[in-house]
Amino acid sequence: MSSNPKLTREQVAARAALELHNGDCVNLGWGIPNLVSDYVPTGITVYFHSENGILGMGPRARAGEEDYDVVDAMKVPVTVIPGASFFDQGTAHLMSRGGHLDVSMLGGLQVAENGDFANWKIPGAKGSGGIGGAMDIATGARRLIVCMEHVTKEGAPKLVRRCTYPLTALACVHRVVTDLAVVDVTPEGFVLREVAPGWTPQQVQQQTDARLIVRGDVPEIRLAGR
Amino acid sequence: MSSNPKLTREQVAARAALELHNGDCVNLGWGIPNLVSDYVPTGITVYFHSENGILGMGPRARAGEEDYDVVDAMKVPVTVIPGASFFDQGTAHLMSRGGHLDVSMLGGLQVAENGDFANWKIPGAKGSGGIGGAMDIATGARRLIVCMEHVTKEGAPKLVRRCTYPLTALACVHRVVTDLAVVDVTPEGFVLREVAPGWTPQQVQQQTDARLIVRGDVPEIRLAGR
Amino acid sequence: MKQKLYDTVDAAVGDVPSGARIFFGGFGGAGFPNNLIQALDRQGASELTAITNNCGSGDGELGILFKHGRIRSVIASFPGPHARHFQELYAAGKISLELVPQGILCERIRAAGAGIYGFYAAVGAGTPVADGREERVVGGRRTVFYEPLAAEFAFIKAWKADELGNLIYRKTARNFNPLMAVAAKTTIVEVEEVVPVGSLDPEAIVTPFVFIHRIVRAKGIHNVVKS
Amino acid sequence: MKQKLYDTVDAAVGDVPSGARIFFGGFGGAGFPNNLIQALDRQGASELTAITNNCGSGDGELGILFKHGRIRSVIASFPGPHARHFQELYAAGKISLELVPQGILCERIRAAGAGIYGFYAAVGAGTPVADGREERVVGGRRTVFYEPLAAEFAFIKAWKADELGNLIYRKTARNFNPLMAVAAKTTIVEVEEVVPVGSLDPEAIVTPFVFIHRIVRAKGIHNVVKS
Repeated sequence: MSSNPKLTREQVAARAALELHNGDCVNLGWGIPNLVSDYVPTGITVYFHSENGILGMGPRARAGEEDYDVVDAMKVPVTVIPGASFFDQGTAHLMSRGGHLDVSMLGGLQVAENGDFANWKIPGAKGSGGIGGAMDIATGARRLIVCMEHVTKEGAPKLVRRCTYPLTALACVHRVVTDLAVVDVTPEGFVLREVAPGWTPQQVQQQTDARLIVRGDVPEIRLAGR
Repeated sequence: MSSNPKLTREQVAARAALELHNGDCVNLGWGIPNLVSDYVPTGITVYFHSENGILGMGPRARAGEEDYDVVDAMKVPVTVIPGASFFDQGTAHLMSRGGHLDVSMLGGLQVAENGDFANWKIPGAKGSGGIGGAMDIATGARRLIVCMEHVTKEGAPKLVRRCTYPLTALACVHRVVTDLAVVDVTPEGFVLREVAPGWTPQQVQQQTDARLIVRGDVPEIRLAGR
Repeated sequence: MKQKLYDTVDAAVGDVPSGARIFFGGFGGAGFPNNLIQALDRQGASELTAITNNCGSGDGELGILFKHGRIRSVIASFPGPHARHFQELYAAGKISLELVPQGILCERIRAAGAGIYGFYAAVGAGTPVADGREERVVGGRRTVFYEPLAAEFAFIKAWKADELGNLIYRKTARNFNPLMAVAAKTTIVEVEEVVPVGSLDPEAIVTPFVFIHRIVRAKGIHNVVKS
Repeated sequence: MKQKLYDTVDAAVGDVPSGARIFFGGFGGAGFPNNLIQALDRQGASELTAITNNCGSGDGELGILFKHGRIRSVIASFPGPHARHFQELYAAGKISLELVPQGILCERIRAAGAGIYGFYAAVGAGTPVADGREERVVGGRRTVFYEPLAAEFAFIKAWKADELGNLIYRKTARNFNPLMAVAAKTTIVEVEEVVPVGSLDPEAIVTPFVFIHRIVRAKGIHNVVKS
């Protein structure tokens, strides 16, 4: 294990934000993805989609300016940007499930080397659990980027050979951005693309259940601010 | 056969119009049904549905006042009444197929005593034929009234034991209004409800392939104008 | 014109029987028919099945119905950790729950209103959602069969209705409301304002009146909720 | 913002290859992308599959494409007796036709855009439409299976677009256009007017821009047709 720090949640979000291109329609899920909107590179405009019926969601509403009829999927009052539209929840998921969004980013519990994805239920957790929009979004994603910690709080790897948690969707993940690495899901398995500053591919592999394919030099993660 | 005349198409439409109640949402198909809107009883308001996306269609547009973006299912410029809405063709058929309209009236080629219905294709007719909205409308009709001549131009009965023409929908017809009679489709078969003025049940039966059940006295058709 | 206007929310929900299956619109605090929900609670019907995205926050939204034991069975996408009363009943085994992916919930409801007798989607394949469901491979993709989801009543919230029942919604308060409106035997809408027929733009109407059976005016209640 | 505006209708359809499968919006003379259709005719692509409600009136709407032999195959609800060029080709056995009930045509198109892999409906049961299709009895009712219907291109007509591609339609010129917009790989819209981003009411937008790939301004052509 490296003596260098892992990335913060904000740094993971900032790295994930580099995946966005001008004009993209993007769904951000709960967890780290929810922070990504703060790090959209300057000079580009991204249209955020919310499962409750917004395309073109803007920043959270300022205190005192909340409209409780304009909330995001986390139920927080937000704003909209020019070009936004409102529609019903079925149309919102027609967009997600039908493959119309450019990029979706979700928080994750486990990603398998075949792209299987688990993010909604920890076996044995108490309470009813809930699915929300994650299955429709993951299943229909044209490009699904999972943003999460590389290992659990207990140190268990979250990039695994096969998921052991209940799945969200089969073979749906394209890229994983963690606090240690950027990893692609390929037909051959996980390919290590970038590592956290000061971490080696070997050190990242030690934190990973599945095999990481390393091709040549693996660059360090560039961190972008606004 | 009676020496009395059969009803005119307008008289059939006028009789059919008595099936409408205040506030009903109604689809009128091609042929005689298309004349029914001229005979809506005074004092009631009926909301006509058009498969191309209108609820609350009004009369045809007057010459010189046509808006070719407001047409009916026969492609004729029409008007709308207060309370009307426009929507897409899928929503229009969600209404028809989903059983949301109060009454639908269609022209017919054959109606069988089990309620089967044929109205779109004469075997051997030349040309491609076409289905249009008839199958969705007939299948989803909460109350389907077929308005047609009692026999073909060649004198062949159109109320039959079993349809021989390609079907529009199975077991969907509730009532048939013809130029000779009003007939209900019941679990027992056709029940004769009314006859044209001067016609006897026996004379109507002679024009009918299927058996007409006659219960007590059969009144003559009342004709209502505006 | 059919008379659809009710004077009070209590009158509008008066005949909902125990055991009824009810859609409840709303998401994230927006577009919940809170006045109808509270009237239903006062009315006392029990053994209800609730079809909804989530199960309330504290006593808010559906919370009050769980608190008072009105609901026996839930079909939902995300009951929610803040649905305290629901979670307590669920932990005690006093309530049954079917979890449905959110978009599939929308489509199953729409299907019921659209004369669609079921459909296949890739959503849920390989997950616990597919347990007990028919699967079919289409073009190499595993898909799961979903049946339509109808209800006897829909409780929905809109912004404005005309006296016929044409509806417009406000921003994200639209959410599930237009979908549920088409799939219930009796759709009851709570609105902020009732306007004369002809005053809504025919092109802007989101729910045409044919889907609406009862209208009642009530000042909207926003429960400010946390996720 | 992605650049979607094209200067001419000819540029907008320039890359449509022979053999392409194309949705054409429009019904009864309203909402046909007549300028795009005429540009496609000039462009010369052939062996096309047209998915449309009807097949033109005389030379109008799709008529010109049949007249010039551009279309090989048709999926339609009601080709129409006034579709003279289509009917001649059909009678001569030079064109294939799949007849689809109109509402089912809508749902099959919507399904393709919505990630639905097929559905059952009672429509068509017991009719020639069901020939060769799977049937299933649901709750005592005979139903027929319909697969989704996708296309490489959608040619649609709207009233106004903003520069992003948000669309509003005019009255019954809406018809099939919003449905087809969601189900094509490349959706090309012909509009009367292009307005700045932000000038359309977010609640009144019928087709959100995510479904639109190319926009071209062209003065609408209304062929006054007889049924």
